[in-house]
Amino acid sequence: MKFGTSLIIGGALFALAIFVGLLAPWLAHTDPVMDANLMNAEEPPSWTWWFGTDAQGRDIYSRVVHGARISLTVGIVSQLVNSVIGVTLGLTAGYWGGWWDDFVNGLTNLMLAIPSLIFALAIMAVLGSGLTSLLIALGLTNWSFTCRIARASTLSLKNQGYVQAARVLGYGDLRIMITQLLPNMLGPIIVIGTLGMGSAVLAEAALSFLGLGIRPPYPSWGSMLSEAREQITTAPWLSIFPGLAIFLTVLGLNLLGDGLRDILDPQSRSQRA
Amino acid sequence: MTDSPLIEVEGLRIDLNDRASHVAAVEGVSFRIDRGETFGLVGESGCGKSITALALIGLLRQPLSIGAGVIRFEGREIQRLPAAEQRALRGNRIAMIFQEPMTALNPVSPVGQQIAEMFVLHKGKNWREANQLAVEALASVRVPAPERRVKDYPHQLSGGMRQRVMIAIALACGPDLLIADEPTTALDVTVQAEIIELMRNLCAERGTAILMISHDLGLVANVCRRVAVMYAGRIVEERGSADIFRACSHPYTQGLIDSLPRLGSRAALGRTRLREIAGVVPAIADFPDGCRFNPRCAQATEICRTTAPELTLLDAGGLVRCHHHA
Amino acid sequence: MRAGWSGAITMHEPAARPGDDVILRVEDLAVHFPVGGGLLGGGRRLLRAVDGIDLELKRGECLGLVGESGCGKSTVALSILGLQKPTRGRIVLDGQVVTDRQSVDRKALARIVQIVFQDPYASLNPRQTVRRTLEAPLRLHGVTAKSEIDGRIAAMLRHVGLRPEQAGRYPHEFSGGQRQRIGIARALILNPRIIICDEPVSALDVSIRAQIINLLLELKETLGLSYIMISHDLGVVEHMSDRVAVMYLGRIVETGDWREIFERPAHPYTRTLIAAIPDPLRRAPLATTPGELPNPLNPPDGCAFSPRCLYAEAVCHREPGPSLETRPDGHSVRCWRADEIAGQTALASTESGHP
Amino acid sequence: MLSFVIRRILQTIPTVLAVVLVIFVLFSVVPGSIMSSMSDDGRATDPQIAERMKKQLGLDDPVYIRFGSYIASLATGDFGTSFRTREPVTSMIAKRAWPTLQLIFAAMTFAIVIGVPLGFIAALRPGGIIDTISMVVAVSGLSMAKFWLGLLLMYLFALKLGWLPSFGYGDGGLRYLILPAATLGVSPMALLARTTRAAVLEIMTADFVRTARSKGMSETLVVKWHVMRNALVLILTTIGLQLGALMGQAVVVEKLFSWPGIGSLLVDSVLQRDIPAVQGSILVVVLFFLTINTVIDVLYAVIDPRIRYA
Repeated sequence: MKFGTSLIIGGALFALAIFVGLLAPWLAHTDPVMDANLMNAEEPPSWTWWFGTDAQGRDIYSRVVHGARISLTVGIVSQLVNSVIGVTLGLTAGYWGGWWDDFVNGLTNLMLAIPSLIFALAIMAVLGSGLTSLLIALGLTNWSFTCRIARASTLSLKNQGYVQAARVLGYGDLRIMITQLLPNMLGPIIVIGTLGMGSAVLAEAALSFLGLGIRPPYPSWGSMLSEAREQITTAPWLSIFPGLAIFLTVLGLNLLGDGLRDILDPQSRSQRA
Repeated sequence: MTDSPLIEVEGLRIDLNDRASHVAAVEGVSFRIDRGETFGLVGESGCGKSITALALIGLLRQPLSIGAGVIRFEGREIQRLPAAEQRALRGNRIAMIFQEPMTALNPVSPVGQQIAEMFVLHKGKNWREANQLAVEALASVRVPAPERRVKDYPHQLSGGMRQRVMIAIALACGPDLLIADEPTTALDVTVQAEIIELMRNLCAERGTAILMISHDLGLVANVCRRVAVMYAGRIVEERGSADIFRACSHPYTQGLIDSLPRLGSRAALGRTRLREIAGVVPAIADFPDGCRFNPRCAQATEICRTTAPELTLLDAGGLVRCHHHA
Repeated sequence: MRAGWSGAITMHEPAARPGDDVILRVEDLAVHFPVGGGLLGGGRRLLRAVDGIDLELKRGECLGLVGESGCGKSTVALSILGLQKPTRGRIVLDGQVVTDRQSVDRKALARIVQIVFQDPYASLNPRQTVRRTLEAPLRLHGVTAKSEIDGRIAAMLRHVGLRPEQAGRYPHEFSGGQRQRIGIARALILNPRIIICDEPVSALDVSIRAQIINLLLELKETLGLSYIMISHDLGVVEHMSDRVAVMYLGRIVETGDWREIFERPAHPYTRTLIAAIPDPLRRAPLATTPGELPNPLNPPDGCAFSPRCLYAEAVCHREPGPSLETRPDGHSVRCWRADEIAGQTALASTESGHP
Repeated sequence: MLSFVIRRILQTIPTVLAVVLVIFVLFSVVPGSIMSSMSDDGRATDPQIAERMKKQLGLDDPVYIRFGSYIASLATGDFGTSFRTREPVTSMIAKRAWPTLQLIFAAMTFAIVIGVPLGFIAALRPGGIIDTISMVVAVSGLSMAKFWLGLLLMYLFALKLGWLPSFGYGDGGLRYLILPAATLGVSPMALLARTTRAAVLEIMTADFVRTARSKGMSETLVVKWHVMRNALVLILTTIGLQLGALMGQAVVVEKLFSWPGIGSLLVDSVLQRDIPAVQGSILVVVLFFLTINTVIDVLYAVIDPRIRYA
């Protein structure tokens, strides 16, 4: 793909998702939860029902539009939490070294050893379903990659002349970390954060699909798909549109991340997980 | 032996193709190297000496390409040869060693195998014979216990040992020309001395010509019979190395010689303020009009700013590209 | 245009100043790193990066510190700067012992000793303007008045040959030589007494080196600085130093007045280093030394240089090098056979050698 | 080499212990979690019954004693007894281990067989048509929710075309494996294609590749002798990381296709609050992941001498 193309397409898709999420109440035709009407059950897509209706006669278009709010909230907030945890741990571990570094390394290995979706699932099992539990479960389980990158950047940056010079000039550790190290590792961190948002959106959908995230009747894309699964033969549109929404949002974030990587972090194109 | 030189470069131009624009990183470079001769190419980073070498061995990669000029090896134009014949020359007749002996060797392959490849590629040996020859090659560059060392990986060797391995690879097939691109820049002086002597002796024994590329005029003058000085993509002076420190003609060469404190000069002359060359080395896209050295030259006049000087033959031998040459 | 081509200006050759006060004293400094170990990692071994060295730096003096890479000269620098905790020994800076306290007062240290780094590209924060690079340390050290900050930054930039209006630019807008000037300005902004120059010109274009060397020498005179000049380029060391210390494998093997070291090198290693420099005026074989720098984890028995030494005898392979023996002229050597070799050197230097 | 293997195995022990601790804390110490989880949907349980169950399960003991006995029983291979089926968790997991392994290895094979060559071909002509198409496919594959993709595949190949069974394990035959494995394999395939491409592109600019060319090698030989092995190091890393992620994704895919593996056991147990079964399943997943990673690290050392001698 040409340089910049992915940045533009990705940025546009993500902006569209944000726009839909912010303006959901105005864009939706009906109330996503309350406007059930069995008279309109399982209508295929038409001019009246853009994306069709479900078994209870609710407008899928309106539900998909409202679903954007939940998906984006989960994606953005949980990834912010992950980034903050990962950067804080990685930066301090790389800078101070010693037992703290060993400890953070152990913690990272532990987090990597438990597949993050399963970890999140376990936390959801304990906390119960709901948006807050989702934010906690996803915000605490996906920081290990950020942490590794932050630690690796710190290790390579800390022997750079300007960081050494800052120490020689009498800067305190905290000041060095904030003014010298952090600004110079922000590129890769932002890239990982963008890609991580995509993973969080997918994870939210998966958990809701399994019945552990957002519970019906609230319109999360994952929970909609969960409900739609039973009607895949009779009403395939129920599956298509929420899934498409997830796909486009995550695609946007992934393309945006790739595009940003080309600009912010040209060296590490090979690493991605 | 014969009049025809081993390698002859005429009017070489190397283009840097950058999307819309393309600029000449190297322009009008001509020189010749005879059989068994030692020739040095000196200049600062960005002057085009390394890419000139890469052009000789046919390793220029995008965004760099040969824009004009001819490179003749034993009278044959290299660029005109079919790809397979070019490859048969590469490594076999023209070999090259690089600056960074750490990254120039494949980290996941034993050094013996990396030498043996040469015999498989060019001498039609099978791997067993090639591995045997690799031990001999390693012994010839005076690596102790070569039969054990062939199994070592590059990271197990010191910088000096790695550069010996590089020399063993380069000289494996007995090439006619060895291109050495800053072969000792990454090494300590004592190791540098050993590598240089090794290279010099082996090439002298086998009649291999050397094209040595370096930023260190002193080193090149010591190793080579003739020296060409490059500045901003052009050769500005070419001389016998015996003359260049005594009586150079180009202000840039003079500047290079004067700007470095030479060992023993303080003891002999007292501490003098070093002569500076003002200004900075221009980037490829910003080469000035006229003589490319004119913004930094104390002797520059109007003609230097408008007209590019030609290479002129000096009475005392040698070539210089300066309107006001001494 | 700075400094043109017109004739060489002979600079002030400082006369020997005996009894000058010592601004930095390093006593029996050792830095050992444990290597390996850990779970099943086999035996833990000690890397003796610096193994008991003594140094003195006088006010206004430039001390050259030379040796091959891995000899420990950078570790010495880091210890003096308070960035590396010594295993043993003391460092006395301007009358204060800085190694005895539990934690070094980095701010106080910062006002005495600073460093100029080798690589002008990695030594400036790419996300800070020159102004911020110079302003932050001033603020940190209690200079808050804007006018004073601006004044000091402008003065400092002029000192190092830059224009004050360039302060708003980022490092990538400068050439290598200019960046090194910024690095020097940063080192000087707190008015320190001592500058450690760690290979200050070896990463620069050849035609730029003279500018920086001249600048460093000028600043030393005008600001009354003392330098520790770390370099592997003996030409630069000879040009800049008043005294020279030669390190080999964590120890100082020879120290003395620059003229003594370069004209009458007493230690075989020093002689090796000097002989290895190619002579540009002659196409002649370079003097080579057999073997390589030994692995500091596994140093040879006896004198550390003995496996490579042309003069080594039984005693050299058996006994560790003698303690540094100081002659009346201040020239000290750590070699069993120094006196015999000195005799030969005198003979050899009349036959050949550098002009 | 042997000492490297032993060291590597010993290094995983603290991680295993830490995982056990985390699982224990999560389900046995977090206040009220176990009791509230014993009732459906958080409705109040009869206090007397609750009290009796607490006694029976030893929940009155101090935490460290409970942890000790938990570890002790784990050490003997006893994962406890399922709350729901009253069956030993060990045997429940044993029954489901094989289908999960089948699924994961099938998915990984699919990913490697398609992803790695795709990445290689893409890298040989960067910016070309194949490169562009395969990278568009790759980024799309990464952006799809697995269960959505599974639903679409199920709809198309099972319900519309009728080529393959729509769900279930059936007789364990290959026909039943294809759809779930393909669904699960898409994202590692996409990632492998991208990693391989990036690795090859990066290595092609390395200094030692220039050395190889200076020896007079053809591009084919350069790739064969010098690029492949180095690329493998980077590809292996991705495979190792992806196997872990695959265990997570397997939960969703198994549930969607009603595949009788550990993943669907985990989801069912979570939904039914069957704590011992949840703990056991997670532990087995982690052990599997750690085993795989140890194997990968050993393979690493075989390929890359720098690691072996480090």
